[in-house]
Amino acid sequence: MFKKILIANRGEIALRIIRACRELGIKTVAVHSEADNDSLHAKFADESICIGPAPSDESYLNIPNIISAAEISGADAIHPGYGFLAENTYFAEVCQSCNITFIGPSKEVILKMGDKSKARKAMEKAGVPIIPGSKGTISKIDDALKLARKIRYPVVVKASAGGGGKGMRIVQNQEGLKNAVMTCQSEAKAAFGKEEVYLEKYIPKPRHVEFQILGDRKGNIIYLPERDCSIQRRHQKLVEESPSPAVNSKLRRKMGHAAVKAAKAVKYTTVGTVEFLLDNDGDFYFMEMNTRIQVEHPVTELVSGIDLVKMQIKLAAGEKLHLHQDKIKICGNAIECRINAEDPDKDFLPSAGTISNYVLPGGPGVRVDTGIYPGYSISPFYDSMIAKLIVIGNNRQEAIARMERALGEFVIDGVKTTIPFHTKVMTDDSYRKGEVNTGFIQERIFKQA
Amino acid sequence: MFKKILIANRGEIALRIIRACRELGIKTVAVHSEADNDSLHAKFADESICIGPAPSDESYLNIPNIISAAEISGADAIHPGYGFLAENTYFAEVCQSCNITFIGPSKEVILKMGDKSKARKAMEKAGVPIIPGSKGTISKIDDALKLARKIRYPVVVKASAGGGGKGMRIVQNQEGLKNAVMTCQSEAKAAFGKEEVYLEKYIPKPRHVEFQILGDRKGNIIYLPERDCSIQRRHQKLVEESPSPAVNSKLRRKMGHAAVKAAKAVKYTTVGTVEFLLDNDGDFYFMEMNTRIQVEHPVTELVSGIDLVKMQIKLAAGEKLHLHQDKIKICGNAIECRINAEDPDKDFLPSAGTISNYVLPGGPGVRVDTGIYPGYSISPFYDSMIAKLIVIGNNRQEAIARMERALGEFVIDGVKTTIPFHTKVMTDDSYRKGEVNTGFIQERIFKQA
Amino acid sequence: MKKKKSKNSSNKKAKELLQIREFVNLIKDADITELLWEKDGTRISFKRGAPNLEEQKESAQEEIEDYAPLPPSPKIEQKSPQQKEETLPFSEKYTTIKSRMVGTFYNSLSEDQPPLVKVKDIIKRGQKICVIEAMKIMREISADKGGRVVKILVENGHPVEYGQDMFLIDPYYQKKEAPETPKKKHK
Amino acid sequence: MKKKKSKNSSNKKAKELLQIREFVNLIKDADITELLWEKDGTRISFKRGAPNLEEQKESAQEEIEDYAPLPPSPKIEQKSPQQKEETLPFSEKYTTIKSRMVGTFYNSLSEDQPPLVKVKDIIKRGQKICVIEAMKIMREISADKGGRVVKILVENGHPVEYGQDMFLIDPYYQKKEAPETPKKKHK
Repeated sequence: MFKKILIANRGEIALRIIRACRELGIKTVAVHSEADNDSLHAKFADESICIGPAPSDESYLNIPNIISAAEISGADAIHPGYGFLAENTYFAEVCQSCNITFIGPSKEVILKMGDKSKARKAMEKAGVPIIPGSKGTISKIDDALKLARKIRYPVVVKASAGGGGKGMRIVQNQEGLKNAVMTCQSEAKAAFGKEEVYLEKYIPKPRHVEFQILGDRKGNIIYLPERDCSIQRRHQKLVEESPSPAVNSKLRRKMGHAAVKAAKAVKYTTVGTVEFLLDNDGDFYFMEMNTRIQVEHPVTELVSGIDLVKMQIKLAAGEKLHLHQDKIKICGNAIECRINAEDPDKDFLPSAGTISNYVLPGGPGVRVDTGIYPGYSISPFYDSMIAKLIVIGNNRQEAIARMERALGEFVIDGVKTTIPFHTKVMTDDSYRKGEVNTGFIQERIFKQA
Repeated sequence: MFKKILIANRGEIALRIIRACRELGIKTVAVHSEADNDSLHAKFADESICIGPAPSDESYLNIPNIISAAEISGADAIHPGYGFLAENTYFAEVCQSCNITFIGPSKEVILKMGDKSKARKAMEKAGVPIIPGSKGTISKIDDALKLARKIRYPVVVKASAGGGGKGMRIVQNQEGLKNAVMTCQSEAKAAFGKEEVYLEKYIPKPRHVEFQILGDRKGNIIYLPERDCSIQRRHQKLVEESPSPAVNSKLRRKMGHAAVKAAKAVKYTTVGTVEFLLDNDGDFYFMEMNTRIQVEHPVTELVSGIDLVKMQIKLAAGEKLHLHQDKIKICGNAIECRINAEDPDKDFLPSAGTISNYVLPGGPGVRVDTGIYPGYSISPFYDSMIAKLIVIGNNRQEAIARMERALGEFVIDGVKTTIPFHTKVMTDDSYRKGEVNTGFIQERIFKQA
Repeated sequence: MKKKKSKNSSNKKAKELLQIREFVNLIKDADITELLWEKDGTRISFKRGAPNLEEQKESAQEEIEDYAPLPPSPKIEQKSPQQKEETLPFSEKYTTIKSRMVGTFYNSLSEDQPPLVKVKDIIKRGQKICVIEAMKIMREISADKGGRVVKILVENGHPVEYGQDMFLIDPYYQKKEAPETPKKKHK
Repeated sequence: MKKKKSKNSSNKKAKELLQIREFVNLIKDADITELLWEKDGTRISFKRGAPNLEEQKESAQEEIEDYAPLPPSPKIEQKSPQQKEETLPFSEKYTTIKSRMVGTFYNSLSEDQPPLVKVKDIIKRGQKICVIEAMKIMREISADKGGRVVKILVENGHPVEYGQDMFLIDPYYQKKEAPETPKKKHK
């Protein structure tokens, strides 16, 4: 086992890793920017080293200073958390060359999964369902028509150079296809300078359902109960829950096996997440694989009783996975709300400031992961997520009631937060019925406002 | 179900009840003294009513004002919490006469269980093991010798008028008994003016093991996994855990059935606790029954997944107990540390003051129940317990490691607290081995100091 | 189990019963204000929270006729966590008569009778000023201080909590005009 | 998943590699101080945290010879949560040369050579003052300001973090005595 772990991150996830290390009896080294002198992660670690000024690219992304910090403190492993260097293959490589264990999968896996088209090909080869579509760009309209007939309408025509909804056309039937391809091509040409387009099956109102997987170096891989992360705003997850209201035990087994297949295909080790789109018919498609611990990992911890960060560290240290798939249970329903220092009434404008009044929710079934405290100054340099509020109940109804009351207890004065926004979500009828998809925020919450 | 519950208490337990009510959709009325104007329970309840000045007997024990508060706010039930009026039969009676439901068992049960000798007789009749001893006082030495032979040595001779260790003689064998009875009688005469003594089997180094029971009005009664509360200082519990390291599943069933028998004998309803002394041979004896929710209820909540306060409210409202004994599971190990505003280095002298720096522990498996917040002034008028820190782990070792790290994260500046004391307990070898009894604090912790 | 507290509460039981009986008996004398003075004098005095009249008597004596209307005391309403911390903007010249009970406030002895006290009335210490109903019993409440009534702060039939301000009083008025007051001159 | 950040980090990858190569190349010129000045001038200047010399030059010019010994900087030791908040009690007359890197501090170019700088030495801006080892590479560090060395705040062979004070400098001394300094007169 590692003797000392350097945590190349900040905020709640740095604290989360310190907590896991403490419980495992491993010493910790925090690194921090000058702006984070008074951060809890710097205060609570056994050692802490300043690695640069406030901007991330000169501190939390400063590989030479982070590696030097590991060397002068004698750390034998580095935990990257999420974001920052967590999926940086170069960083993983530097760690390896300095004989420091990078807590995550091998750099080859990070590289393969970081490239969307490579990952898609690997999954297709492994037999994991991917969104049906053209192998490359569409040049002839006849090919497009043939493919669309095969994968069935609705389909979507997308500009290869596009993104974020730009240069996209949804086509409901054969009649519209030719026109859509041509419009999309000319739009793409105008907007991006390239007229290449490709074709994909359109998934209307999908859910985002993901599976946490755990793997050891012997090739043992298991999946844990899924997380439903459909509540998103501009592709940013805001609320996550486990299990998903849309997944029954049969579908869970089917999707879980696909996730394990995906992980096995790339010889995955430590912890990772396979993300799927789930449509209304119960069909699901591989989206991407995240090769790190995720923000929303606590909902899985609460329903499975497994400490994922401790597990990640043990697996990175080469321990054998001693959990068996058939022993994994789901105990209750868990929900996480990401509390961001943002003003929900002003288009989620980030809100920096100093925390004045501060009361944390508590009592049964409530967990808070946060790096803030009264008097703490929220820096404009970093991500706006300042706390995660996670609850568990015996059933989904109890979990929602608990989240609602915990949100009501949560007092953070000094900055605007998304707490009132989450209260709206929790009291929404569709949410309570579990009828959500990735369009929920736009359709249900903003329409009311 | 109740529409509005008045909470006749303060501090963390008042908040705990507000939380349960919120989740059940029941309105809450807090009552508070003038000293508790800024208390969280007064702030977080739907309504709050000042019922008197700081001293408890003029506010939290002021029955007319509490009943009036219930009347003017239209509350249909009163939750007494623990302490204060929780086991006051007169208060239960006044509630009944005002058509307000007292959330607890009937006043007859409170009365019977509140009288130690009545309770002992009722238990003996029901076949619940009690500590063997003389039925009344010992007058003839021959009777004492005969009884001692029957219940086996060691025995203890106690002055009827004594208490707290005064007027007590432990006798190891027949030879010492006569002398002990005589000395004890003359000591009792001198100290208390009455020479009556009685004889009881002496239980050396017992554990305090108690069972939470739940009962409905139809006579359905079940027990939940036991709590081990052996870590005490001057009969004040300090650390509690569930399950007990000294109880295996066979003993659990045996003791649990005895607890249910005890509860059935008095037609117990709502929640209650049967306390036993457990000796080294696995024999156990009824001590007393507590007819209320207890400070240490969260350890049971964590291992059983049952929200005891919500259950208590539902049962008091007449709902049927829908839990079955064979469905009750133990998930992991839970520990609670009572954080008191006391100076452990100065014989646990209460320490009042204003909270300055304040950081709550968080992360996986950690629960905090507290009524304090930064800037909160701890009043010298009330109990010194300011927070309960409760953790759960997959096993006892993980729970202890988690408690140790959570204690390390807990920052409460402005008053002295028992946090350092609890860290000593958690790192003690005997504690880690689970080898504790009611003499633990005296033998292990104070000897080291 | 919280042994410290349960011992306290069991010790208190007998005391409690006595206190209540004592209380009920004394209510019949209808001078609750005085009762509380006698009983709790050393620990919770009426001076607490109200300006010290003895000290202020020497200071300025101007009459302030207009008084900004107070919001109706909404203490028993749904409220935000911080609301409690606000204090009413009382003039330092005025003082209040507070409730020493929890119950329902009535301004007269019964529905068909006129109010015991109206704004601008001069009241004397010990004079009946309102009725508070608690546990189905109507208790006549006497003034614990004299002066001119500037404002009645509780509406008829509304609840009052312990320590709630019921009457806003100008205590200096009494000094100047008490001899001319038409009400209850006989002591 | 934190999409915002993961996008950032993938965009940063190429930039990162470039930066490091650039960095390593520049190290060979042995003037890291100057490099950092050039590169980050607008956002993180050396002025931050140190007294503004331009403004203070006009003020009093007394020489303060004795300086209370500073505690050895124990930043990379076990510490209590609050310890970080303390600041060292520097005299306003003095300034410091801080580390812009994380690594191990050496006072000489190699073990068998004399220290580059001793207490009471007069140093000039740009002069080599120490070596910091990071990622197995020894980097010669130049002074970013001149003056007389009052104290060396890091022990030979000990670690330094970013922003850590390495040398306590009296900047006024330079002005008066720099012409007489026997060291490195040639620019």
